[in-house]
Amino acid sequence: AAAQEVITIRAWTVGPDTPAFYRAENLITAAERLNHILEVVGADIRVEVDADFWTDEWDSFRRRVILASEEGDPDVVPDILVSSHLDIPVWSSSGWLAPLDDYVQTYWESTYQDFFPHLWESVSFEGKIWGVPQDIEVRMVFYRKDHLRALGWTEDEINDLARKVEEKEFLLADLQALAKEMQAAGLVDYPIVHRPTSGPDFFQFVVAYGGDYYDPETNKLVIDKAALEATLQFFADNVKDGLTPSGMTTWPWPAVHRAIAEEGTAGMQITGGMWFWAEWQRDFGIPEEDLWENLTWSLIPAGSEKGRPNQLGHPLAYMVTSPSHHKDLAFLLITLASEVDLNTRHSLEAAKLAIRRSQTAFPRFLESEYLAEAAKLVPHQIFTAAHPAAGRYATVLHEAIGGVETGALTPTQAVDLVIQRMTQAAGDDLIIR
Amino acid sequence: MAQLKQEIAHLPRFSPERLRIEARKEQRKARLLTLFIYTFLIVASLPIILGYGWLVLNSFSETLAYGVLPKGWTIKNFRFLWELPSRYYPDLWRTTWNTLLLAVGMTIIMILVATPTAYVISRMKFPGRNMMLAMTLILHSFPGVTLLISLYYVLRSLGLLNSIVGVFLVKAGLMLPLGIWIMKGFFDNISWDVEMSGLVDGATRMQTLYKIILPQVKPGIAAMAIFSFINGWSEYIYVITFIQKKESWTLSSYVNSIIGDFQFIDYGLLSATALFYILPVLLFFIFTQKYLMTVTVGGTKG
Amino acid sequence: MAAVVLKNITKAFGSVVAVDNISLEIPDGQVTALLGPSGCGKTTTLLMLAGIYQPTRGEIFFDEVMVNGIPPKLRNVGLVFQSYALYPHMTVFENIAFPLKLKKVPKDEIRQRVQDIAKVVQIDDLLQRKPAQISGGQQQRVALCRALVKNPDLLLLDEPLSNLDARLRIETRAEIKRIQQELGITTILVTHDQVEAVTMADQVAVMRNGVIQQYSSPEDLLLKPANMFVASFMGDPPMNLMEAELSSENGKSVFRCGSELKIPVPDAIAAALQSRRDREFILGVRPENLELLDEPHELAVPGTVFMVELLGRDKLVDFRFGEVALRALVPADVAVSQGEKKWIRPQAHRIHLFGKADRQAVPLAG
Amino acid sequence: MAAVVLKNITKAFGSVVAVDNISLEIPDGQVTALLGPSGCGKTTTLLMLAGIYQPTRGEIFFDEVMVNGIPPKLRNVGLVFQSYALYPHMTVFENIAFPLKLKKVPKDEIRQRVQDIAKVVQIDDLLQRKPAQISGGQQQRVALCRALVKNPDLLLLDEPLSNLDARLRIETRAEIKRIQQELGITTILVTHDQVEAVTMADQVAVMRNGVIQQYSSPEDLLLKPANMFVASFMGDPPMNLMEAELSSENGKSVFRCGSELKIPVPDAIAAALQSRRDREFILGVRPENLELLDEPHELAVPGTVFMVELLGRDKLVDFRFGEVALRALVPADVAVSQGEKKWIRPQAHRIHLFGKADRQAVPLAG
Amino acid sequence: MKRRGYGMIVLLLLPALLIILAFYVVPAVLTGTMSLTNMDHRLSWNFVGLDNYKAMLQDTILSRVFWNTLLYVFGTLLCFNVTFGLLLALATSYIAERQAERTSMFFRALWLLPRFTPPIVYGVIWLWILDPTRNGLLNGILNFFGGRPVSWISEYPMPVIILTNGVIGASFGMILFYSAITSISKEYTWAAEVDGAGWLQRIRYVTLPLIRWPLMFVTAYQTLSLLTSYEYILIITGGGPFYRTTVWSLYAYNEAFGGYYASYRFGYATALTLVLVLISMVASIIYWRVFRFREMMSEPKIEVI
Ligand SMILES: Nc1ncnc2c1ncn2[C@@H]1O[C@H](COP(=O)(O)OP(=O)(O)OP(=O)(O)O)[C@@H](O)[C@H]1O
Ligand SMILES: Nc1ncnc2c1ncn2[C@@H]1O[C@H](COP(=O)(O)OP(=O)(O)OP(=O)(O)O)[C@@H](O)[C@H]1O
Ligand SMILES: [Mg+2]
Ligand SMILES: [Mg+2]
Repeated sequence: AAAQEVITIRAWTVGPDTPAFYRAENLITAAERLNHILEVVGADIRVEVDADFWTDEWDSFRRRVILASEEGDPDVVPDILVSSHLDIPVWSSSGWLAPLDDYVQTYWESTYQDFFPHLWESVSFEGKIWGVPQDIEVRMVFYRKDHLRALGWTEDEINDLARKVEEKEFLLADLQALAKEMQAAGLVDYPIVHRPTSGPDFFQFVVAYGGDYYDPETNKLVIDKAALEATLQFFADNVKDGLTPSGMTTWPWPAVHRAIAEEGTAGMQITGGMWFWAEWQRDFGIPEEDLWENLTWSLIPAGSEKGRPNQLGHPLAYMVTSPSHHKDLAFLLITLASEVDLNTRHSLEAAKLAIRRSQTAFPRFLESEYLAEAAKLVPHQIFTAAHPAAGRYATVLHEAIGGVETGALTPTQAVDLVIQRMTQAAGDDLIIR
Repeated sequence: MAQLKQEIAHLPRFSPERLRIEARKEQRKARLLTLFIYTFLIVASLPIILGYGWLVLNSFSETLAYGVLPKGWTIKNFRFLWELPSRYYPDLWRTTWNTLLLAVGMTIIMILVATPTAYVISRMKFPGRNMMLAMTLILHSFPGVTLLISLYYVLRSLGLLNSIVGVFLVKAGLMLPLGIWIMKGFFDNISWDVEMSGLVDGATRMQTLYKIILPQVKPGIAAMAIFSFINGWSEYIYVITFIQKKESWTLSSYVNSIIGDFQFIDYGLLSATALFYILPVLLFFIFTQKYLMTVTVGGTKG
Repeated sequence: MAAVVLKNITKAFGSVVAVDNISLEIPDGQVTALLGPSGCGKTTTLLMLAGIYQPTRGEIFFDEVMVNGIPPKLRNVGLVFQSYALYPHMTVFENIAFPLKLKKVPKDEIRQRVQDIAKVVQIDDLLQRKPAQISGGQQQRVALCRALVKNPDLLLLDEPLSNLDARLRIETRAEIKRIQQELGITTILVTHDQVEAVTMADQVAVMRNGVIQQYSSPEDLLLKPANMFVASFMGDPPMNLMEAELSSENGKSVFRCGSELKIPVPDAIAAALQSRRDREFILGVRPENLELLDEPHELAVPGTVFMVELLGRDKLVDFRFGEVALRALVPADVAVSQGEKKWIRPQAHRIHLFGKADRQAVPLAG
Repeated sequence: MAAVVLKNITKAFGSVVAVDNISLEIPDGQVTALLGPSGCGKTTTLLMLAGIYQPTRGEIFFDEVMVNGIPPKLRNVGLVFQSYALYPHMTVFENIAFPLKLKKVPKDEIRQRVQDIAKVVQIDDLLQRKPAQISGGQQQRVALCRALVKNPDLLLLDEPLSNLDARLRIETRAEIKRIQQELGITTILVTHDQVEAVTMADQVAVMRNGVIQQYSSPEDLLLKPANMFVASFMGDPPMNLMEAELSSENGKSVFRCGSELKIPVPDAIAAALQSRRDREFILGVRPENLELLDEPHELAVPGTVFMVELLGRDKLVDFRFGEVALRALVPADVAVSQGEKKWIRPQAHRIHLFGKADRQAVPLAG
Repeated sequence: MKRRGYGMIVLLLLPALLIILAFYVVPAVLTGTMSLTNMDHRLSWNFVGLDNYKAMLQDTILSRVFWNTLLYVFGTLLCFNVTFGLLLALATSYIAERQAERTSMFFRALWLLPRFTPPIVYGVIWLWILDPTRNGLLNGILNFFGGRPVSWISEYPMPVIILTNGVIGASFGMILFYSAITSISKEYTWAAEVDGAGWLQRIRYVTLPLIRWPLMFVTAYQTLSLLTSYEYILIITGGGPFYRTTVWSLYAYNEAFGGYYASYRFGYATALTLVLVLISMVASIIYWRVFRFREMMSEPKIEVI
């Protein structure tokens, strides 16, 4: 072969859940495919991907990106980033990202028209597209079927649960009642567990209680006092009734997973994520049959008549950095990595939803009963707010929940705390109602 | 005198009977005390013994039943020694080398900086001497880690981002107060006569420092070296903050990455890596601990 | 008070034998000195008596009670260290009061007793100071008070005077002696200073390399040294010692010392040696037992003054006979100067002889 | 070699005046002793001469060159510390070679010179040992070698003998003296031991509280003490000192000392005192200048023996007159025992008188 | 002469001065400046005057954090870093004195182990011990005896962080105290024995007073170390539940970097940091005075340079 120029494209991707490694791997495969094409057409350049897959914590990943971007050294800043769509408002307004509208347009016909349209909203900010959706998931409630059976539920009743939730026949209050039954029957240590760390999941309960947390019209965050208080009351009651451990926010993640998936010492995981399915198999070594045998799921039930059952999606996206010298190539790689087969293998491995319409017809995707089942929840999807202070909002809400669960705050006080902290963080970008 | 004699006359006198009884009592007390002390040490050390025992068992077993009892012996947890956990990990040996570089670099800087400073504070007459020592204590009140962002700017302007050198300089800076106190303790203990002798023999003050004083504070330098080596070896936050390139990673980032967002629970691999990580410092310590046990913070005795 | 007996005591530290099979009987109420050069095992012996070291072999008795294995706190001994070992963080008062405090003596009584004993050694006005603020001599007295205040059965003094200057040494010597006599405490004094041993003790044990060389009254040490080591160790300036071969010259017995010195043998000695087979000895005579005569004398040796050294109120006059040196001590007012010729006469009954091989004293009549 | 002059030297550490305005002329090639009790400023003076301390005021001259401010390395002095201050990490050889190494003397020459000097003090077989592996006496000699090897112009010895035992002290004293004489080095010897000062030095400066009390030959210190401090400091056992009031009894002059002692005044002294107005003095007489007579004598005082103490070859005889004590030193073979009655006669020309107020010697004819 | 002398002092101090300048003075000034901005993730310097300090006054969490800090610092200090460190030193020196030098060394090495362990691994060990389910050591044992699992971290958050930090902190005191104890002249020990003191009395009246410098130094030094430390708390409790274990430095860290979605309130965080620096500086000055550390400086005896 003639003298070839090798262009290295650097990509920083993040799990931190280890099964999500195809976020990086797909880029590498994309490069192989690209190189094959280049070879066939006799081009004298080759592409090499130097990919990074972060399994340390989210905050250290973000810190790394921020500090590298601020330093702006093109030798350090990667060409491609994979991160939460929530980072887009922040990073794009800092000028660290390149707008992608033109590129998306270029490959629209071949690729991007196939993406679920609502996903583009999550990667847009101030009228521009800053990212290519990489995956999306469902955040829902997991139930232990064995406990339901032990309470006398028939298989049909169990299978009907998801529908009942969807149609508001089963509300959060019913969930609490069910929890008390499990408790009374001595089936569990704690019938209700939830994620210990901060995350966007908790906004789902605000929606379940008929509230809102974001106003897309004005691009402002919303504090809905009534719904927020109802949400906090829900968590407070759970602890008061002994349904949730008061120190839930200090549990280590593995303990939560074990309790719900492995040992069944918990009855319900109300902030479940569909990708847990993959982690439970891969990291905890639980066979998929066992999971099917013992677990079922539903949307987050509505909390009140006004509220709605929902599930939350938190898309991750490929982004191209503004200092990159090879934005075209980078985007081309992203496009290739978003091919149906590649993204599907990611979906399968990491237990994520499809991002493309054609994926749902893709044979290997169809093979997965789990993905198919979970995908049924998609119509009820809500997203995290596309606002720079949205991350802060999630953190503050998590704090407030910790406050009421430990009894340090009453729900009313906790609402005040949220208002105070968010006023500080968001200033005018806040609607309180 | 006579009065004194009278006074002591009525005190209990030397009596074989009393002696024998009391001796037995004392012996029992001594034995009880020894027993008590061993019990105390063992009970107090239980969390450490169990915790690290768990680590070791973990690293050699397939799984732990109930999270406690090891099942199925294996060395596969140590597979990271010859294969990468995934292709996204930097080479283990390179990482180890980086860690060594960081620890050794920091140790050397500490020795080069703390030793002369402590010498000046301990043994040279100049105005502001007390101030210097007070200042080292005050310096220690700077919460290094929360100055992270400022340090980032400093390193950036010095062009030391993304280099191990930058990290060990910062680390040495933060450990400086301790180093100065330790070394001062050792310098304080050197006889003035010996240093005076050096001067009279025709050495300059600088020559006495190199040829006479330094050879005598070797244990101090060793002790300080151990402290800084260990400190540098386990550094995490600065590495992860100031070094964005994975090629410059150190073992702590490696281990953190394996543990992940607390979601990863391959305790076997984790324990094996942790052991691999701890082992060198442990060996280092065992061979040098006699110096560590000579550390004083100086001042005149009593 | 207690009589102390050591029976075949040996103390080894690893392979170093510090004290080697010594036996001693220390009478009740008297002062006994352990005298010997540095490293001979004195302190080790003392610490065994105090109960700090356990003997490797042998037994120690206090008044017929075997005390091996009995901890120091029960032995009721008072111990004064060479370095005094005053607790630097306590005042003089607290230092002295410490043993009483540990015995739970009532506060008032403690105050009384400390003041009484402090008055005896005249440190009652220093009670509030810290050890660092008083002089060496005063520290020494504090240490003594601390040892005495609990009315010990046995008082152990480890080189108690070595840190003091000449003047203070003399005063303190008298002080200790007086207190000891008044209280009648059995006292063991460790020292490497022969003057101290001789002036303070009722009997002296001379040690060397962990072995007792001689145990006798101070006078006997000087006048009847049991062996050459004792002879050379005792006396200041040291005894003149030289190899001497008994031979006869012009019908008279002489000691040939080296090539140039021939010392006439007094008749009594010649008689005493008659029965012995060996002819080679070590001859010893103390400088103060050499008389300098201006005229010849039958038992005198002629010599030229090599050097004169003034030692306070005495003069040390040095003669050289080839490789052999003879030093004589004479009062400072005796006129003698370098180069002068003198006749040197050893006092007959002050001549010492030691076997050349075994270095043990040769018994001479008288 | 150098003659050394100190001109109005004062050294203060903060508020502590360690050396107070002293002036001394130290002759070339001789031994001069600085003698005084602990803390009197001897070491401070020495360290100023070595250049380690800077005088607060005053000037130091070496051979008429002002050396204030000249660093130690340029002064070419040899200094032996009381603690020896050997470099613990170097062998004996390296210790001795150190000054030469700093002077960049060629290696071969260093080896030669070290070996030569080591041979002189007989430590040539210890050269490969570390200081911790040799005895105190040997260390002392190493320190001496180190000071001498560079041929210093001035040799400073800070209490060089105080760590040695009696026997070694005597030997080393002679050794140093011999070396000093051989090399003719100007030597300053700091000591608190009067015997050391008197035997080794050509002249002695007695210090107290940073002030020089007397600077004279050793004999004069003993025979003509300039003031009461010198009188009491010199001599062993110490001089008898007591308050004395000159009065007359039965037409004869007597010194009334306390209520019970009256010492007849020899005529010469009475004459010398005639011209003085003050009648109250401190009277001093050394124990060895008191004669004990069995019969009454015109100039003698009767007394009963209170205590007798054997000091080696002398006896110290203690008399008490009320609160006043008189001690006499007599040869050990003088028969005298407790309770005996004796007549005590001070040697007339050995009586010392000091002003009661200023404590300075009162000049007596002769 | 004089000038040349000071030249040497400057030369010897130069490295330290440079390091102090670069890594203390400049960052401190930067931090001070930053605290006057509303700097966030964009890392832009918008000056807002004293807003951050005003916000601090309104921060209702801060008083809780302040008391947490006091409790944590002095709790850890008094229970572990000083007291427990001292107990370990006494116990190991007692053993060493009785010819069990190796056993003594074993225990000392054991207690230094946590210090050698990367924080994250150490954290994981404790998370295992304290796991709220039966998989943890403590709950496993409880379970064995038929007890219900206890959520240790949420039920006893403060004791947990004091314990976990203390186990590491104790070794620092242990080393310093141990070497101080073993360097006490044997004669004091013997004198005390002869005077009739038992082991405890010897400790009380002789050993403790003689190691007062190390005791005071460790107290002062570790107070400052604890004031600025948060790493282990972050790993083990994350500051929770609901701020019950959030100490000042952790609070500042969290405001800057912490959380699933970090807050990146650098302006506010640096203002918090600066207040912490002030608090620590006041503490160090108080210690300097009260413990009279000045007396640890003996006057140098050599006047030439
Ligand atoms: N703890 C010990 N371990 C090993 N050897 C020792 C120990 N204590 C003393 N020795 C050795 O035992 C011998 C006698 O020592 P000891 O201290 O009794 O001598 P000493 O007569 O008191 O001497 P000095 O006059 O120097 O005090 C010496 O050779 C010494 O080195
Ligand atoms: N560096 C110093 N700082 C303060 N005071 C000092 C210093 N060196 C000596 N002194 C004081 O000065 C005085 C004289 O001390 P110096 O060491 O010269 O005495 P010395 O005659 O050598 O005594 P010794 O016989 O005890 O060695 C003492 O009171 C001492 O406390
Ligand atoms: Mg001894
Ligand atoms: Mg001195």
